[in-house]
Formats: sequence, structure tokens, C-alpha cells
Amino acid sequence: MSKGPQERHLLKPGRYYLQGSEACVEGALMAGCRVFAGYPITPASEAMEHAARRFPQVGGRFIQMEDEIGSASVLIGASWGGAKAMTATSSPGFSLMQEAISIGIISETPMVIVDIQRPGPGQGYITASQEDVMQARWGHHGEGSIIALAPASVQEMFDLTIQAFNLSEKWRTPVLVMAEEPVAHLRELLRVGARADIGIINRSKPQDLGIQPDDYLPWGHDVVAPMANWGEGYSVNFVGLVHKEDGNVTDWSSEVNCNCTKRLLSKIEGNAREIAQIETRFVEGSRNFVISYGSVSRTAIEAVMEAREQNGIDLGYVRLKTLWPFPEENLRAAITSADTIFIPEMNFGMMRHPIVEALGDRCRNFVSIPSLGILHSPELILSKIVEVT
Amino acid sequence: MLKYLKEEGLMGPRLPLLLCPGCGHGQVLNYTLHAVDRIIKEDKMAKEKLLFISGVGCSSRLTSHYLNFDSGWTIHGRALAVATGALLANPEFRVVVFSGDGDMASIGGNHFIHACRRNMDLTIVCMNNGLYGMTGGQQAPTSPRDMITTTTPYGNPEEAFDLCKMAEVAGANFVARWTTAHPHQVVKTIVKGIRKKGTAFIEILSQCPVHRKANPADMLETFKKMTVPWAKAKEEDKDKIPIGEFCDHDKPDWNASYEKILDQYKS
Amino acid sequence: MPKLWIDERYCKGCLICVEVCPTSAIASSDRINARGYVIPVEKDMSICKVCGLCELMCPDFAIAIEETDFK
Amino acid sequence: MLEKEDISKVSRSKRFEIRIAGFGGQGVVTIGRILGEAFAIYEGKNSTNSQSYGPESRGGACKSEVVVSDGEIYYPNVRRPDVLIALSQKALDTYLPDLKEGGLLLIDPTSVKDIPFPDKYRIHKIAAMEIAHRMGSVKYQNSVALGALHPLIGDILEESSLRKAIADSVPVETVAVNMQAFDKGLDSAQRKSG
Repeated sequence: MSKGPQERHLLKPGRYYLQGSEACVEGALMAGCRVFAGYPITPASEAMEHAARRFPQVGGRFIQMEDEIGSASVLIGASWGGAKAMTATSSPGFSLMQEAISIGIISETPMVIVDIQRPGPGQGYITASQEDVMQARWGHHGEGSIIALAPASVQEMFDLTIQAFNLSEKWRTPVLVMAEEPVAHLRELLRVGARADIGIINRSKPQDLGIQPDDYLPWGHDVVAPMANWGEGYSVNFVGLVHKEDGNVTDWSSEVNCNCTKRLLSKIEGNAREIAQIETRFVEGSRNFVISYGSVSRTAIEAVMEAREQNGIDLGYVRLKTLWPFPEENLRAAITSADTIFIPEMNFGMMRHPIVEALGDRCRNFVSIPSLGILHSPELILSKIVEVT
Repeated sequence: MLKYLKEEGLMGPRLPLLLCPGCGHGQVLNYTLHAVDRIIKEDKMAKEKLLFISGVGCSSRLTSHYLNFDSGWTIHGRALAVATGALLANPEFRVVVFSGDGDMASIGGNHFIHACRRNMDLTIVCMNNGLYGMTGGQQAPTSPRDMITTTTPYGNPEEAFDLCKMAEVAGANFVARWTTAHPHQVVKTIVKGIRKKGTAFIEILSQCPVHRKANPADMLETFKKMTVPWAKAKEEDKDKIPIGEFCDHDKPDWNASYEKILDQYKS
Repeated sequence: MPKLWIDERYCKGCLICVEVCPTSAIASSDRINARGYVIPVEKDMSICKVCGLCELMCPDFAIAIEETDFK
Repeated sequence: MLEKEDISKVSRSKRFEIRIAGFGGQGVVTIGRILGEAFAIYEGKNSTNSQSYGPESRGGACKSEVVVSDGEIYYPNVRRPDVLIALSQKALDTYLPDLKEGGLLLIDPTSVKDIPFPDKYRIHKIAAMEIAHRMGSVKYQNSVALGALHPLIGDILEESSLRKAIADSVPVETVAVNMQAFDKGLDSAQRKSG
């Protein structure tokens, strides 16, 4: 349903002045997403409102569900029904979506969930936060990995949303876009290139591989199974229980259980090198580093440059574009040895944990720079750097 | 009706059904497949257009891996939301939702109300046995007052939920109630439900011989005695459960309404 | 005479078929299947009216009734 | 952003920062968005536009910020504004201390009466609300204020760019009257400085 006259309503190549939330939805449409289900919540409502306007224009369908549980469940039905589907929410809603994310993982369902995080716990507040980055990885019940991206600009709200769909289709898994209010509400320039230059990945199909319905294993054949959608004559029985490759759930055994979970884990973690991305600056020869992600990176890089230029501090910078699977190998390639690593986050040091796990043998001093509910000012990061180095 | 079931998969046998002896849900599956057989034959409907969705519970287990159709055995309470998603992706699907009373009326109550309100093009077959079977016979929102269950050991202090009234008030196009002791009526009503555009809510009182500790055939007899066709109900029937087709409207379903929005951008 | 097929692999011995048969053409038996369930048998198929209730109301898809040429 | 950037390329360009503050419903957000778009789309510069917001849709304290640069903008919010547009006394009291010394202060005298340390800033007044009200609706006060602002930042923003950005953001049927409002703001500013 993604092809048709409505395609002309996609963003044409050019320059746009958009909010991050709007850019995110435009990226989704560009990636071929045609189903959006949502439930209003600050600060994610702008994405939903933009989707309500834009989805029917390109032949997609938008629905306001009764709650976030329903929204996330819609993605499962829509994805197996053959559409690329998304929702956008904020932290309390993200909590409600965890069960569907978990079922999305075991059923290997491509779906994209945008979480524009707000501070918490509870209702917390409606401003900026990065307090869901651990929930992104560990919030769903049961073992099974996830892919989570962290956009840092309006441009990346567009680009990484496209990438989120590509990754979810390629690896048949839920992909999270962990955004924050400062970038979701920010307006800045979005540059859209020619359609032909935007790489779009679609799920691999048994039909294309010559696999007949009688021989089809919905969760087999390869590291990532080709996916037959409902309605294509493959009589796919979607299951949420641990299953054999053909979806059989008759005889539970520890072996079936182990194989099923291992498959889900290794599919993502075993391919972290291919999936995970970081961005580096000034890393060669530096002894001190700032590692950040998401909108905090905007402040961090400002502070890093100021520290280098005005304070003459030797400082390298790494930005995690992918939070999960954790880019451990990329990080170890970028930082071979360090005196101090500064980690500014809009939480009290959540991503510090995997960073220490990855670099603990190469650095003794990890300094968290928290800012709760509000984007760090460059002064906050700078003063900590000056104080420690 | 075995032709519609997967007796054997690529990795081993799938039948017999994982249900207790005499369970009414197996009967409902049988009735549904008879209805589906009629639809496929009479309406020349392609088998691929049919989609069976369920949540979690005894009744939901029917879609798990037995059906020779596309199916989704999804999340407890979320069958209607998942089915809604399938219809957003492809409005051509004829979706049958299998659900239990706990799945539909308790954990999935919100989706139940709103699927009916939206008049999503679904045929909901709700198997009501008045308790939670798979978890061990606990009280359900449909359990009769004073009923003893494992979580109401002193008798159920709550009133039972009338799901048909709820569905009708919420806006479903078609609402009916039968029991497993009314096989031909059930088949006829499910045929009607699948043909119906918009939400068709069909409640079927179904026996749980294990947790009700009764003989299945006796329970079927009880179903006949405790129900009355609503149109024929007399004063002395006031304590009986009304059965039959309660409403039959032709309001546009969600996708038909959304299609009008889509049409603006089609040319 | 109609032909009755009872699939012993799937039958769970609930005997609904026996109870709903309007002519009592099917009856309980001493036969016990591999899963330990008492399974029904045909008693007198000459009185079977092929109403199909046994097949329709079987929860386990274990019965099929077939109208044959020998009526 | 590049995967790996050459150090020599990343010297930071000068930032020009504008802060608009007042109550929700006064057009604070709209003014910011129009300015941001004028710089980014019609001047080929980079600009970011952010806003603070509260749970209430109307009547709460509201702030909008625009950062302009010829180069990449990293920290997207205002650090030390070059321009403060204050549309309420509370906004002025809250944000005036951040304004650069010698910075540009544009106020609506209808609601802002008291300016501490007036000698430290270049102060301009525009009765945007009143002018817009006389034109038929206070909705046009954004365009009046932008008209008054333009001559003050004319060295970095073409008038045509600003007019185009206004036209983009208002309903089609009100473009003409918004242009009149812009003219009135412009006249008022030029009369005072002339």
C-alpha cells in the first residue's frame, strides 16, 4: 500500500524548517510507514498530531487508540498485516508499551516506537529527560535484545527514524527511537535529499526466496527469518510463546526455550558491530573524553570545543548514535586509553554503566554530569571538566 | 472440519487441541469452522482473506498453531487492538477474534468498548465460561453473584458483566448471544457476523466442566434450561439469560469512514 | 447405512456425542484410548439420521459422519 | 553531522541570539518560529528555535528562543541573548539580567512599565497589542512586533525574508492584513528612530 499516487505527498527534496517531532513523522513516511497508532501525551503529542494530518495524505492510516497499550498492540497487527507501523509516546506511555515490545521481540515483529522521554518516575514532569534509556533495554519482560537509537538534531529525527525502520525490517525486531524534548520540540533546518538517494530496506519475503508455504518456517531459515505477512497464503500462526522455528508450541522443553531466546539475543547482540554507530571528534591523541548521546550532545560538543579553544584542555568527544545494542566495539576502537571520561546525561548516570563495562580496563576515572529535567548548559559541563582536569 | 486444522506441522504434531475433555471452546471452534466453511463455499471467499486473532487464555489458545489460516495468538486482553492494527494495514481482511470473558471483559475491557465504538470490521466470538480457566478457575467479571471460585472462596460478592449490553451500547453493529448447546444457531450467527461490515459481537456461553466440576453434557442441558430467546421471554423467565440476536445495524465501519478521508488525496 | 469415524487420537472421552445423539446411535464403550479416555462407539447406525450433531458438537474434531450408499 | 570531522574545520562561528518572552497566547512562540524560519529558509543561515512551555495552553509564562549562525549550531538554546523581546513585565523581570550589556530590548509599553537599569540596554518600544487591536484583532501583534524589530536587526535579516516567513506561517486569507500590521510596526519603529 506504499505505492500509489499519494507518494507525491511525501516531502520533496529541499530545505524545511520543522520541529523534531514533525521531522520524525516525515522520516517515517519516507521510510514507507503507513500505519500510525497513538495516544496523546506531552511532550509527544506533536508527533501524533503531525501524523494525523500527514498519514492519510500519503495513503496511510492514523488511529488514536484508547491507550498506549492499544497503540503498541496495533503495531503488531499492522506489521503482520503487511504495513510498516509506528507510534510515538513519552515515558509513562512507554511503560505501558513494554508488554507489546516484549511480544514484538519474541514474534520478531518489525515495528518502530518513538519515546520522547520525560523526567520521572511517575508523572514526573513534561520536560527533558534521558531517564528511559535503561528501560529501553531492560524494561520489557524476559530476555531478548532491542535496538535503540538516539537522535541529536531535527535532521537526525528524520534520518534516524528512517534508519529505525530499516533496522526493524532488516532484523525483524522492534526498534526504539529514544528522543528527548529539546530535540523533539526544536525547530531547525531539515535537508531532504532525492528519494532515490534515501536507502529503504523492506523485510525479506519467503516468496522472493522461492520458499513454498508448505516448507515455510516463520522463525527459521536464517539468522533473520524471511517474513510472510498475513493474507499471503502462508497460513502463518503468530505465537507469543517460546516456539520452534515453525511456530509449534506443543512440546515445551528447556532446549526449545533456550534456542528460541538465544536466537533473539544473538540476532541483535551478535551483530552489534554492524548495527551500532558512534560519532567521534578529536579522539586521536586525546587523554580525556566526553561521551554523550541525544540532545545532550548538542551541549556537550559546545562545551568540548570551548574547553579546547578557551581553556586549552585536551579533550576528545564521542557520541553514541546507537544506545542498544551498546556500541562496545566501536567505543573500544575509538578510546584505547583515557585519564578521565565525562558522561553528561539527563539522568544520574544510567549509560555510565555500560560505558564503564566497556572501558573499565582503559580508564579509572568516570565522571557523571547529571542534569535532571532540563538540558545541560554548556557552563555546567565545562565547569565540571575544568574542575576535574 | 479437519481440513481447516493443522494436524501436523513441519516440526511435529499439533492436534489434539490443548483443552480439557468436554470443553465448550472446542465446540465453538468447531461451530466457527463450520461457519467459515459455509462462507468460503457460498461467498467464494479466498481463504487468505480470513484472519483469526486472539489474546491469551483457553479460548485464545484456539488460534495458537492449530489453524490452517493466518492467525495471531497475541497478548492477554489485546486481541482487539492487534486486530485493529491488521485492519489498518489491510482493510480487506475478514477478521475473527476469539476471546474469553476474562480476556475481553476484564484486562481487555477498554479495547472491547472502543473497538465496538469505532465499529471496527471484526467478528468477535467471545467464549464466556464465567471464570478464568487456564489459570485455575478464578473469578471473572462474568462470574455469577455468589459463585464459589478459587478467588471467591466465600462466594462472589460482585455482579456479572452483561457483555452483550455493553457491546450494543458501545456501538457494535451486530450483537448476539447463544450457548454451546445451540450449535446451529451459533453457526448461522457467525456466518452472519463474518458477512457483517462493522463490529459483530457474538457471546457464546461455554462450559468449563473442570472448574465447574460438572459433566459436560449436563452443562449443555443446563444452558438450555437457563436461557430464553429474548423475543419470547415471559414474566416467569425474568431470571433466565436472554439469548438471540439483540441488534443488527448497518452503520459504517471505521475503515469505511476513514476511506472518505483517504479519498481526498487519491487523485 | 451411514458411516461413523471416530478418531481415537483426538477423542477425550467427554461423551457429548453420546448425549446429544437424538436416536442413541452412538454409545459409551469399554474402549480406552492411548491417552486414557473412554471413547464412544457406534451402537446401531441403522437408526442414525445423519443429523450431524455428533460431528458438529465434538469439541475435539474426533468424529466424522458420512452418509453412504447403503441406506 | 560527519562521522569524523577534521579539527581544522570546526572552529565555531559567531552566534546571534534572540529571546522572546511573555504569556502564552501573545504570539511568543509564533514570533520565534517566524524568525527562525526567515533565517534558515530565506537567508541560508543556520537557526534553531526552541521554546519553553508549561502545562497550560494559554496564559502561562512562555519563552521562545532563536539562535542564528553562519556555521553549525551545537547548543541549540540561547546563552547570552543579543536581543530580548519582552511582552510582559514578568518576562522582563525574569530575563533582563541575561541580556547582553548594550543588547537590544524591545518591549510592549502596554504591559511592560518598569525597566531596571535602562541605561545598560538599547531600548525600543512598540505598542504592538494596541496597534493590532486597532486593526481589528490582537492576533496581528506578532506581525507588528516583527515589523518593529526588523530595522533593529536589518543588517543580518532582509526585510523580504521576514515578510516571506510571516506569509508562510499565517492563514492565507490573513497574509494581506499581517503585511499591513508589519508595515505599521515598521513605521512606528522608523518614526521613533528617525
